[in-house]
Amino acid sequence: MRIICPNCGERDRREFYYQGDALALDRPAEDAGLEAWDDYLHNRDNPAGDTRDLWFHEAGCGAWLVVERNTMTHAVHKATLAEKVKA
Amino acid sequence: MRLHAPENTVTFTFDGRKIKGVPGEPVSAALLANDIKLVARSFKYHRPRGVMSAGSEEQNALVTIGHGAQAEPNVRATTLEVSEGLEVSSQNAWPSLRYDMMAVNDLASPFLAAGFYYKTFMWPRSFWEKLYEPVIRRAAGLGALSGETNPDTYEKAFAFCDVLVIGAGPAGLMAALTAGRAGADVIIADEDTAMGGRLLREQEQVDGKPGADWVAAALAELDALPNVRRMTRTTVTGAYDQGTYGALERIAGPRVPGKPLECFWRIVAKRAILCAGALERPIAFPNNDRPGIMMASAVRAYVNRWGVAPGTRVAIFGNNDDAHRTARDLVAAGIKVAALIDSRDDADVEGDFPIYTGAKVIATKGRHALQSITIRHNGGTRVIRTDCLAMSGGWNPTVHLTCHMNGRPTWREDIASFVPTPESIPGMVTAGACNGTFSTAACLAEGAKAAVEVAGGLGLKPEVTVPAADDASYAITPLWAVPGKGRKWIDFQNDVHVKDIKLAAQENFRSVEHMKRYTTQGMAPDQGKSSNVVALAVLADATGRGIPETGTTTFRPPYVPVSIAAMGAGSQGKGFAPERFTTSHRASIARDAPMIEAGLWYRPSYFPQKGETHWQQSCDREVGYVRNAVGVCDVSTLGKIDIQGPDAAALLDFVYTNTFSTLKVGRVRYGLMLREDGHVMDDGTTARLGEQHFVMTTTTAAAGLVMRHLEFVLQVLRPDLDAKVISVTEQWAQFAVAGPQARALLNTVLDQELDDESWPFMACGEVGVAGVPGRLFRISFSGEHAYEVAVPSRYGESLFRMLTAQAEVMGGGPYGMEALNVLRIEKGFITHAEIHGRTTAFDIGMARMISTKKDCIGKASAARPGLLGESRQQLVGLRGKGRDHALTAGAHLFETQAAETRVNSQGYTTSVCFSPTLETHLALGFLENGRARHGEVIKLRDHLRDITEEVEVCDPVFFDPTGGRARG
Amino acid sequence: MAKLIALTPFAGLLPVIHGGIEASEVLPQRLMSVAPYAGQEKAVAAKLDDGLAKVNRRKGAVTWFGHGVWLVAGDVALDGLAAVTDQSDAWAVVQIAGTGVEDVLARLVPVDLRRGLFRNNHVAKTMLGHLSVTIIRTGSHAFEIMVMRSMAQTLVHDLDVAMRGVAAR
Amino acid sequence: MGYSGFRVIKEGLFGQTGWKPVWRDPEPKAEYDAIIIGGGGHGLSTAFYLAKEHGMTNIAVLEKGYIGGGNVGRNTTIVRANYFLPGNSEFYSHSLKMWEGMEQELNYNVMHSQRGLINLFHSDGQRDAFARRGNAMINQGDDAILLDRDGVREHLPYLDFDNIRFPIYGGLYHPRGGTARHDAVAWGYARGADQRGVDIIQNCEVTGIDIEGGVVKGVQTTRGAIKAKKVGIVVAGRSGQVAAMAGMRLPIESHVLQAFVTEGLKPVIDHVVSFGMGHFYISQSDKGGLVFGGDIDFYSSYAARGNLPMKEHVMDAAMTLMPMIGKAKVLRSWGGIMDMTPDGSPIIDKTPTEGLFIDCGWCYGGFKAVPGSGFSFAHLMATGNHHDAAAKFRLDRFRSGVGLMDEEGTGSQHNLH
Repeated sequence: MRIICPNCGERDRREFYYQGDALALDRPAEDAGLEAWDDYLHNRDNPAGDTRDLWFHEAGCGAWLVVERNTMTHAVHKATLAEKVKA
Repeated sequence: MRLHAPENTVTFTFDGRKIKGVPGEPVSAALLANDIKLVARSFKYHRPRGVMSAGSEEQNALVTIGHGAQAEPNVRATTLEVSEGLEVSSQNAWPSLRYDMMAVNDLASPFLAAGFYYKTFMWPRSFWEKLYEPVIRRAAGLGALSGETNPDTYEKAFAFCDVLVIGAGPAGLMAALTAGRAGADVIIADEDTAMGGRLLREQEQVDGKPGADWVAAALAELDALPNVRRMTRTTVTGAYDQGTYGALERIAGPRVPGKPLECFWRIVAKRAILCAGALERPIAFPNNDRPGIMMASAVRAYVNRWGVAPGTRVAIFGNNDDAHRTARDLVAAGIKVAALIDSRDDADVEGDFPIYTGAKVIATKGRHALQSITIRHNGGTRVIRTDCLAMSGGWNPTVHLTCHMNGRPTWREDIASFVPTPESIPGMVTAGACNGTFSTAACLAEGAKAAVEVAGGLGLKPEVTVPAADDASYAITPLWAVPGKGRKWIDFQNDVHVKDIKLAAQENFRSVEHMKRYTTQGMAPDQGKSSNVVALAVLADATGRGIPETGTTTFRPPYVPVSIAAMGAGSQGKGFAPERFTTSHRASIARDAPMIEAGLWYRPSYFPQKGETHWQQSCDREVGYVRNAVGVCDVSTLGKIDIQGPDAAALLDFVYTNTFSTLKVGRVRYGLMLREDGHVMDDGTTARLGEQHFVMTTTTAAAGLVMRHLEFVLQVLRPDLDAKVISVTEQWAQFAVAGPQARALLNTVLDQELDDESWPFMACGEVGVAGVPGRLFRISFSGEHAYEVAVPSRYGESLFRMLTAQAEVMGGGPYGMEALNVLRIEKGFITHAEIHGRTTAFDIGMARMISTKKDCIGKASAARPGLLGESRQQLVGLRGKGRDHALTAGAHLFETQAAETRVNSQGYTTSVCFSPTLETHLALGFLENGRARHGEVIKLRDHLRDITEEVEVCDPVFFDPTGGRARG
Repeated sequence: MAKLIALTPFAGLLPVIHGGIEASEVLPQRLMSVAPYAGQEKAVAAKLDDGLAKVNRRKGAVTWFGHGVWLVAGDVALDGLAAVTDQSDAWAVVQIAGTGVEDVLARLVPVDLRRGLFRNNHVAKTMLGHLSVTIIRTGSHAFEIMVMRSMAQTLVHDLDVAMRGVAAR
Repeated sequence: MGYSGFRVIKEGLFGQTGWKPVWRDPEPKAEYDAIIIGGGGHGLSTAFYLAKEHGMTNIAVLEKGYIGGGNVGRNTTIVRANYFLPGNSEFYSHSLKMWEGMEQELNYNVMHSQRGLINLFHSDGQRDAFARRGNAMINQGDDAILLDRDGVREHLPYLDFDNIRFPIYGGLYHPRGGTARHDAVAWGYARGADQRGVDIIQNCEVTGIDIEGGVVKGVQTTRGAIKAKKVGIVVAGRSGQVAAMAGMRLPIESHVLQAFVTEGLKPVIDHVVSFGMGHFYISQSDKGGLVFGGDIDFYSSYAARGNLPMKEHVMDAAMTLMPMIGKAKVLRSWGGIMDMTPDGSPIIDKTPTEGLFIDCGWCYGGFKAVPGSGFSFAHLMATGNHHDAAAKFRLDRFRSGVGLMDEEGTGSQHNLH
């Protein structure tokens, strides 16, 4: 699998660390309650198809990326700097 | 028999017998040239078997090469190159290939039908491990591993290209020429020793000249193109995501120490053209597995390419036009054709040899070599004397790689075969025989067309010139299995025959996957390359379905078996992970310190001295240094992270449970870091060097994790925070100087003397160390008056030598990990033995460190009901009953009278030591509601080491509970 | 008072020579990492003689060194504009040069370093075997490889094995 | 039809003509007392125990493909009971005991081979953690022996004791651990369930779950609607999609785990060996293939195939641990889809919908759980009560934090377990 890092260009999967669903971007408030935190930390749409998840170019430039890809075909559509997605 | 005397020969051995062969030809050719028909035994019935093919798909001729640690089992004699002194042995036979005792299985074959073992060997129960299984295991298997350390070198490599052409037959060469002439960056890979594919094995002409001549010209042109790279002996083994391909190269030339035997390539290609050709399939007729029964295309290959006649009276049995070429080529080579048997009534064949159309082979004879066949023709039978039968059941396009990403091939009725489904692999197109296109002319044209398509996608516009070539059509009338008495092999290697597949259907293993798993068809080393289509045709017939409806099993990587040593090249021994060395490593080695792994780092365990015979003695002495004089320890492996920026303090407040924005410049604070799920991630001290400048310390184990976490927070959760983090672990060599004499020792190396007023406990700042700018932190992991002093790494070794030498003058010296561990246990300081990922701040007694005034990572989750309360196991100290009562880590804790069972287990120990300071054994551990139970005597039980001890529950801080020594 | 003796990261490990390829140590120089604060990249660039190199490039004394970070050879004064951290002792730097050097690196590095694509002063943050490295092309057959100081020995080992393998072919 | 050595000989003499289908292929009925969605190991064993233990025979197993085609058909066949956290400890202990009687219970030889499992450790800290585990195993009534380096050498002389990157300090030996013939487990349970009247319906994909007023009424399938009073979801690898049909969002992320087999070799590895530092485990099948695996590929996936970096990592681990393995050749690699939960432990529970139950989240430890899971899930479906052996596998433990079973200690990141 290869991911196009916005900084480094297309790189082998071995350079990246995978974190999980990009919903991690939307951290609930401290007092959001058990349900909200349960949804944030544990429950997942886990789609069989297109998904958005967070990767870290750990053995590369050190950027955190939001990667849009497909869990059935492993097609990788797009990678965006996480800090830009958030901004 | 050789057709011409070879120019030069070398000698190799087969089962000890000296054999002459031509260097570089396959061992199978040399064996056939020497009339050696029996080369192997089959897997299950130990049937005598001979060479069947002339390629990597070989089912029968698997051999072992070499001996001792270099012995390599399961090598295909059909791809193994003859070289001087090569040692080849048969396998899976005892005591010899000719007289194999296990051939008794063949006699018992009526009882050994598919899946028989699921129905028996169940009584008595204990006999499975003791009797049945060992016997089965010994009988099974093919070759043997030596059990010795692999002595050879292998390598891995990466390659990149615009266009990867897989296979260098007519289609592949034409594709590479077309793409290469247009300027594309091309890699063409082929598993054979020479490129050309079937053009080297057939008599067909290209461009009016022999195929081999056209190939030579094409290769010369490719070699002249700087943008084309040719890789021979290289099998593309797998197709992976985004144009990544795995490939195995058998490195050419003699075996030389240090020279890799194989290279595993990771090839990244923008586009790929699969020109993998096709594999001829057998026909399932009775006893079709005798040595001497071969694929017709293999017979032609041995005759045409290597000048070897596989027999003296060759019979041919086929169901398609292609087989007729065999007769033509044999005649041309002067080999007698005993008969041509074409199963089709309407076959149009001519030739100066006996021809039987509408005929079938119904029996064969010859135990160790074929002697005769019996055919049914015009309602009668006829026996034909022959020593080699060339069979052709038609061609299976080599679709395998197109299935590696879950693609399913498409059935083509006209050629009775599966062909690739387009776009099964993104970026890959298929051309030539692997696409179901069989004539040479059409293969050349398709190869060029594929290159045009692929190059067009890359913005190139190739010009196309396709040479003229044979354009013979291919006609086939399927013939899968010939009715008649006797076993009709389908999967030769795993000894699966027609009846096995019918039995599977009878027992409702009707799904093709069930049939495969039940009969083991397609699970042998060839992975069903030759047998799959025949098998599912027989299954389709037995279940009354069509072949497309029956479907196929899944082809998975690798296309050919890949040695673990190639794919794991470089990792034998220490190569598995990087080694990290501190600057004091050599100095520690010089003091004979045993070095132990700490993550990727090496750290000294202890520093032995003369007369010490046990590590405990060294450890006790080193603990004494720190408690009574001064000790020096390299702590550079701890993670150090520089944090700067307007929001540096805000970042720390967010990642630590406690508050750092209130920390004064020049001071250090202990911090606790949680994961977002409320459990402890790591702990350590952070120093404030400036208003917007901190340096964080992590544990050795969590350094990388914390760095990633901080970047996660800054880039993903809080990009609003303007702070920068950078690891300075490598920049600084840092040493703990601990003990009552710590200040005195430091004052011998510091440019300015320390005093208590300017350097109180938890102070930090910049200092000059023997003229070098350094940093000093007054922190303690031992409970003593202590510092950590840091200098740029280039001075690390020098400072370590200086400090330890001075310490020795003061009655101290260096201390290692063992002493460090004792010192911290005596003080109840935790490490990852305690914060093992399941403990909370509450568990370790630090719940109050979670500030109520701000949010932080993990705060919300740490408040979940399950992470708090009496039922949780809490950190406690456990005091043993003295010097002779050792405690163990990993023991469980019980009430003294309780039975030692799961339901009664109330906790466990995490760290233990003998405390020379307190002269007893101590443990840290977790105990249900432990903080409320100080003073209680409980039972420690270690079943594994048979230790039962009564221990007293106490505060984890065993020594100097008020902390006066560190502050003083 | 005794003086501290400085040692280089590859002391005793380099040079290594196989075939026509030589790996040698680039002696440490003053290296400062520079991470501009929010919105300060232009201001930082203006203060550096060579500016801030583009992503994946080296320009003079300035090497792009990852997401939002540059490595500058020599002293810098950027008070308040960027996080500046001394990294002079953090990195071990090898120069590897000679005909076929790309073949050696192709055994270890998952990035296409061929000259047509990866030109002089191009920078790749990537892996070499299991190591995280920074690779800079410094000539038609020459590269600089930077690795964390503690892993200098592993880098030498990996290069040595790859160089031997290529030489033996 | 009973299976026995006698019967095998008799059929051998008479041309194998007497063997009957191992299971029928019935048409689905309009209504069942209970429906099991998923004809994998867990689903088939659930059906078997519903019939055998609870007398529920008017039930169907609905399988979208062929039975045993999921993870029970693609795993590394390891059977063990070496967990240390309450909840897991009693469950896997119970499951292992069921394995020990499985052949007799099913009259089917699943070739359960208790050849012993050795988990290696490579530091004092790891030894302590394994000691805690081993002691927990003995507390539970299972077997564990702590081997030192020489003890490991006696069992596994072919390991690299001298040059390995992470030296071998010792191992935790679990003699009752071992392997089994994975496909046979599915077939054996299918046969047993079928013989008790269970309808096993292949090529029948569930496309919807019918719920009225919070109560399950049946399912929609590619072969029509089928009513049922109780429905159990047992579809590891697809749990999220099927649960979504009932409006649920699960604490599961799907990941691909690769496994590998070599060509047949004469006996060389007699145990199951597990190398934690390299995430590598290996055994040798009775046919002679070395069967081994490593960690998941680490990115969420439903593709049932993996990529090279993890393959290479697994081979790397093999080479540092046992360099004698180098000349063995990998014949086939494959991928299975794992239901990864936030604590690495499974879920056997009721759902908010009455009559709808779920058994999922087995991460990559589901094979050894096949009997225990089916037994416990059948108990839950039949009685409405959790079986003691699986009482802690609750769905709400993540929300409340009560009873988390994080054996790896890596926290709520799904792929780290």
